[in-house]
Amino acid sequence: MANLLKNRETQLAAVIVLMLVLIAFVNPDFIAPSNLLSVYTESSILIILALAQMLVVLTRCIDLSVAANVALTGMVVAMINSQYPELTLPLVIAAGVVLGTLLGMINGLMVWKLGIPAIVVTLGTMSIYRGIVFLISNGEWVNSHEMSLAFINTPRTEIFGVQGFAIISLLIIAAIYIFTEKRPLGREMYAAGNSPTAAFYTGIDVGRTQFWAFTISGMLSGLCGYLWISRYAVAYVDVALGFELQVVAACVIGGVSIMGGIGTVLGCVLGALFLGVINNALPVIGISPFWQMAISGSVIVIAVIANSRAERKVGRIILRKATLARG
Amino acid sequence: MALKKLLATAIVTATMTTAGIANAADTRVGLVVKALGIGFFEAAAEGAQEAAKELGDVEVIYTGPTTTTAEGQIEVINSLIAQKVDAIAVSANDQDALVPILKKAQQRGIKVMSWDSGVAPDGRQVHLNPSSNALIGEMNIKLASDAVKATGSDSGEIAILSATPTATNQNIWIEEMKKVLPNYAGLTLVDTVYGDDLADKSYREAVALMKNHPNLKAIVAPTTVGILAAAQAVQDEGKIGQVYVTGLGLPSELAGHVDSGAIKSFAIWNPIDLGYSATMISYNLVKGNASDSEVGMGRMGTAKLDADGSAAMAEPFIYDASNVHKFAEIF
Amino acid sequence: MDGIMSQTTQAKATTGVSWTSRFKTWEAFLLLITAAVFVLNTLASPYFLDPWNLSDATFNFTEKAVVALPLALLIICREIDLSVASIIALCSVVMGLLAEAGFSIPLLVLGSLIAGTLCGLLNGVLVTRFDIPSIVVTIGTMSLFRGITYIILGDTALKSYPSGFEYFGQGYVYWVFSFEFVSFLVLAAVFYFLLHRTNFGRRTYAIGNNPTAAFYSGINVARHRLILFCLVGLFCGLASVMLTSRLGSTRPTIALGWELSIITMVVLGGVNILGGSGTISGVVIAVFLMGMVTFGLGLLNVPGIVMSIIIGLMLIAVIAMPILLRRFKQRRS
Amino acid sequence: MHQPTPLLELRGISKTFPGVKALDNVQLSLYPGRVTALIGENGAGKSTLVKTMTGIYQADAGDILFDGCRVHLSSPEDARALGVTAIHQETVLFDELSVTENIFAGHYLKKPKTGALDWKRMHERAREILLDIEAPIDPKTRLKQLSIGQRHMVAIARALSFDARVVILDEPTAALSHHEIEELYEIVERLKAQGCAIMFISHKFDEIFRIADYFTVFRDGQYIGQGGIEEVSEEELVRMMVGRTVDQVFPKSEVDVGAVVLSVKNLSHPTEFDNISFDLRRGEILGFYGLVGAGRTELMQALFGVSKQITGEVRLKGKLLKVSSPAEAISEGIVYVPEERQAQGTILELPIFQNIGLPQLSTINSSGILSTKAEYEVADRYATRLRVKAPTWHEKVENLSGGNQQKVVIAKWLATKPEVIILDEPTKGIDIGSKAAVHEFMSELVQEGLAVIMVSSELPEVMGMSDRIVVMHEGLSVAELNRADFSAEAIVSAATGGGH
Repeated sequence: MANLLKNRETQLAAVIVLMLVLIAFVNPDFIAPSNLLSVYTESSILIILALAQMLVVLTRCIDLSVAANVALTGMVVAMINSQYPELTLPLVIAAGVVLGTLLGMINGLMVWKLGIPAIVVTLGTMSIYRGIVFLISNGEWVNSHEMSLAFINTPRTEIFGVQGFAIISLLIIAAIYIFTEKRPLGREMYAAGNSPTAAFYTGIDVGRTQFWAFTISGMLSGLCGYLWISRYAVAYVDVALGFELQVVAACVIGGVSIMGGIGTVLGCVLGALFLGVINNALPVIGISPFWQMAISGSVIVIAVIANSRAERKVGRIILRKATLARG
Repeated sequence: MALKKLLATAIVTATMTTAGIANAADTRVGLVVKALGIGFFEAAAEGAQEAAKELGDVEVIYTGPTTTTAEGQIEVINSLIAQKVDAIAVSANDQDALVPILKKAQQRGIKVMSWDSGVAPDGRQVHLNPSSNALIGEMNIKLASDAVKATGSDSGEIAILSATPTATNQNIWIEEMKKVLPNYAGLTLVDTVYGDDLADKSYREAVALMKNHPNLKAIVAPTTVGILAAAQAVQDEGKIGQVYVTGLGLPSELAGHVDSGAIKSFAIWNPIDLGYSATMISYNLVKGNASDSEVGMGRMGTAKLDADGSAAMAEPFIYDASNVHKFAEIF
Repeated sequence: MDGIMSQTTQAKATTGVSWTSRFKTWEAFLLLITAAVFVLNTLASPYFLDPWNLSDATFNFTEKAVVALPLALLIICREIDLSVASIIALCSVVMGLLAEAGFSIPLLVLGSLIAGTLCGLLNGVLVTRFDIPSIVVTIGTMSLFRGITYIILGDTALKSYPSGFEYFGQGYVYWVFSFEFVSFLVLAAVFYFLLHRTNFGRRTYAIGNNPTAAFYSGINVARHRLILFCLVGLFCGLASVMLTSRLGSTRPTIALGWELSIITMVVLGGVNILGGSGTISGVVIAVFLMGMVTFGLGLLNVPGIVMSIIIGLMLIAVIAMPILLRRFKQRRS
Repeated sequence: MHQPTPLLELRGISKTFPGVKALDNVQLSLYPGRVTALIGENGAGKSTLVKTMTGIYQADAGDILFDGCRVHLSSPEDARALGVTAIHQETVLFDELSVTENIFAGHYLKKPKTGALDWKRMHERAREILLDIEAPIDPKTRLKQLSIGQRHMVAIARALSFDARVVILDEPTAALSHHEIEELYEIVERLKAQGCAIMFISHKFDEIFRIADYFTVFRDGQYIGQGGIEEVSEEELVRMMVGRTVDQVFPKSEVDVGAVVLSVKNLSHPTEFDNISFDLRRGEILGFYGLVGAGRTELMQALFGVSKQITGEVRLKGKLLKVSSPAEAISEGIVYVPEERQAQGTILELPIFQNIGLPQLSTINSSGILSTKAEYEVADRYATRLRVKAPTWHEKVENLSGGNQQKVVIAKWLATKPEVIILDEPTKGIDIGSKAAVHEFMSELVQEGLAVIMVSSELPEVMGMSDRIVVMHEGLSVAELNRADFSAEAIVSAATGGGH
């Protein structure tokens, strides 16, 4: 029990619950189950991208190009849909996912094969991918009436009152959980990030795990490209502008260590939900929109301080006395 | 040296895409917009080309920054000054920050005007409002009133969803709206929120408006991104028929939402006309065909300048289910 | 020789050897590209080779370049600051408020410099006291600082700057040489001296290459990094003076998104993002290179977003080139 | 003696690193069911050979034969596929992962149909293996919660989790207690019985004579000889190892021991060491002996101001010291040559003269402006005195051999004119020539009146060079012996917890 209380995920969940209680004082409707569900639905894309980012960060890299990837794949699927409305939706989505995967692979290859630091690679591809959105669209928008109804409405379909967006994110959470807990590649990402040297000694190719982390990140970004466009029913160059920082922030708040090797699916999801609740609650409880940015900034700072205290390296315990005292 | 090759290719491509430069026209007008890739401005550029064709000896350089920042516009204006264009017509991201650079342009003998979103009088000779600000303000409130009526009641709550808190024209219009609001007894303005012209933020703000004000009848969004996102939000929240979205938007972007019923009616001036007029005014400024009180706008007639050098182009036009599809083809 | 190369050293080995031997190659390489761009620009546009136009063009990058100088030192020291643009904004607000209260120009400048330094100090304290990676800290403070400007300004602007204040961003020292540009050149010289000719610079390299060994050699690593964070903040304050003076007004969106172009300048200048190597001359050349590419393309009215593709490609290509060349050489030998 | 056919055979293996020929045409044979001891000084190339055999390094030349067939080991996986497994000198494990995962990383057990990881089976198997080696560790614990000895047992468990045919033990007992060492011997016997070929690397001759069947000797990266362990004496082995007789190795000079310089009373740390007291006199070399992880390094780092949370009292020449950073320790006259030379001692990317100048930049360049000339002169004086071998002092430290790197570290500290110099494993991993030079230099230093503390895991070194020895075990000072009372048995028994 004491262990559970010390657990970072429990603490974060407690903070979120506390926050909801406080919000409920101002606006009781906010914690109505239907509204909480819609807050979750609204956070779906952030959750998926945060999980993708977590895999990359686990391997000691960072992917700043996710938002640009979302914009590019989103524009491409929107353009395909508006030009060929008769094309079946699964095919359109598949095109987005494949393109996103390829974009992720480009990042991954440069990190793996050329050994360029991930931050430099993705800083570059971030500009390039977003620039390509402009080139292919010629700066023009794809508007809702140019998209097919199936394209816009499929993720909105409700199953037992839950929207497709939420269901997809739940499936992705489950998939990433299985991947990180049950799949060798998932475990190797933890190992590679925790100690690249030890990983090498155990026969794990660190660069390869990084490549796959970027690939999965790209794949999920591609999926989110479609989700984003159908959610807001418009595609343009500045889609998801600056979203990469929110995604990284969600990971950081969720306890994913930027130094690699540490982070859980649950923590990451909670981190994204935390930001999701703040984003959705501030306008509702009537805090001036001008305060939003400062509040989320402070939250990030506080979260990293809290995490760093929790993570603080415990010295190698040599003394038996100390061992006993701790046990 | 792949890089050099790359650069060379890039520059060659760039030269080809802007091949117009080579045909040295007599008068060159730099049409600077808030940011590239916004439908409204693309349409305005079309109008500018129309004017150039009509005049014959005019070349229009359509340009703008990547994002709606003043610094980006300054950079763009800098390169226009370097190219020694004859006139600059700008829709400003910031009415004050552009003043120094535009002053410099004027010192170098370039005629400067602003259109759509204005620059402080120090920085330009003429400002062309798409319509008079008062008219736009009133139009928006009238639309809101219509929307409230469409829900079947005479009175009700309305809210404003704006773009960035710093957008010049938005703020002026909101002020004008507040001025005429007392004339509409049934309307109560309950909130003003900002979506920063980002689809996701505007969407969230619109959802929050509906949650916070269960009796809300209309959302007025005098910005093309905002109105789009709000309409989507109304639809997603299942509030069609209870809450109507209105404001300023482009027929091509909003046709779908008019069909869905989230938008009853909205207004916009014709951006093609606006671009056309701005180009005509610039041309007349260069040629010295302007007085302190008026300047010609070709087929759009003559603009009457007030003491500040501001003029209004025309009245905004209202679009609804009856005409939106016809105009959606155009802009 | 010991074990395999760690991730860091592996990447370090690929981006360069050391700053001394690099001087012969990296700077020369950059200079060559810069010269090529210069020639191409001259050929491509008749307006390029004009002293006033070139002088005007410097305004587009000088303020960023002023921040790039101390940031280069910080990155060499294995830290990073993503909050620089937000600090510039916050400093601008401080100046705007002081101006509103009727303070004189020297006090405005002083206010901005102090505000910047304090922001840097906050970053530095968070990084060194709590031992948190600076990239995470500054992602947070980036929102925090910018958020404060929104809280203070909301939808209003500050523009009651006293007359004479415009000199910092618009004035000329001599002929076409603006105050901004001359200041940058002087500061570049100062930073060259600081990094390459003083104890401080030597310690910066030592920490960047091996913080543990530097600490064991009696260098106060935490304090050194703290000073560098403050220095970056101070120069953000200075850049803010120039930018605010050039714009003549302050809004919360001022300098939005600058952090990435500033970091791009530094990395393009051959500073290893993982720390340990880099030179001021490289950064200065990269500043000119970027300035010239964007100005040249601007003269051809290439949209900014297309330029950003080119800058992005350049960034990756310039980093990848030495690695590919070395591979190629190894394969042949 | 009849020899079976070797299971693993290395022929003519060479491996060169920039500037160093680590292995030069060496050979080695390992036989099934037999233990072969690989003997050589630090720097003889043993670790490089281990890495070559486990696919971490690829040899520049030579053949590896497994069961008589030529094999190419291009990655650790290749080696593992053949059943070649090693327990490395330094445990390379994952702090944040569970014990089970440390054992199975890279060769996870999977469910046959889905290919999903079978944690249940892995935990069970891990528990079995750990029980087998009598290491009472819960397989679900995170590694960072374990002690050094326990980590070592995990590393051994990892090696045993493979279907091992060749097991390499690289100094496996350095961090183990008495009991654990006995346990290890049993494991080795069991592996022998299973027909594994075992390579055993150790410095301890009693161990070698106890469990090895054959021996192979390397010196300076070259093959010197091999044979059956019964056919050789300890003296012969030592001669093969060092190329000369033993008593020449330690140039311990007689120095008059002076007044107390450093006095430590009841120094304690919450987790690393407890209640340590000792005095250090002018002209004295005080040795600290103990197993890896006994708390010696932590104690020295505390004296140097690296560790915080220290209680107790440290006096330098009677003056109470409160150092909270290396900078303060250096200015008081205490300097520390760390064990991790490359990670802590030098900045490899910087030239020699800059490394030497680093701790006293502000003294050399009092104006804050670099004077390369002044710096170079200081470096020249001390590097010359320590006979650092390099073309110029502009050479980067990374291009030097281990021994010369160590000399640079010592030169760096001498230039600060210290009162007390602490040397932590000063001859670890350096060649025999440099080793002797460092020892000679230590003697010179004490003659000049310095006080020296030397931490060492090498019994001959600590016995050869020290005036007194403090033995540490699990963070406690368990014995203090004067030179007259030195005996290997007493020291080792105290260090492995035998005295309790």
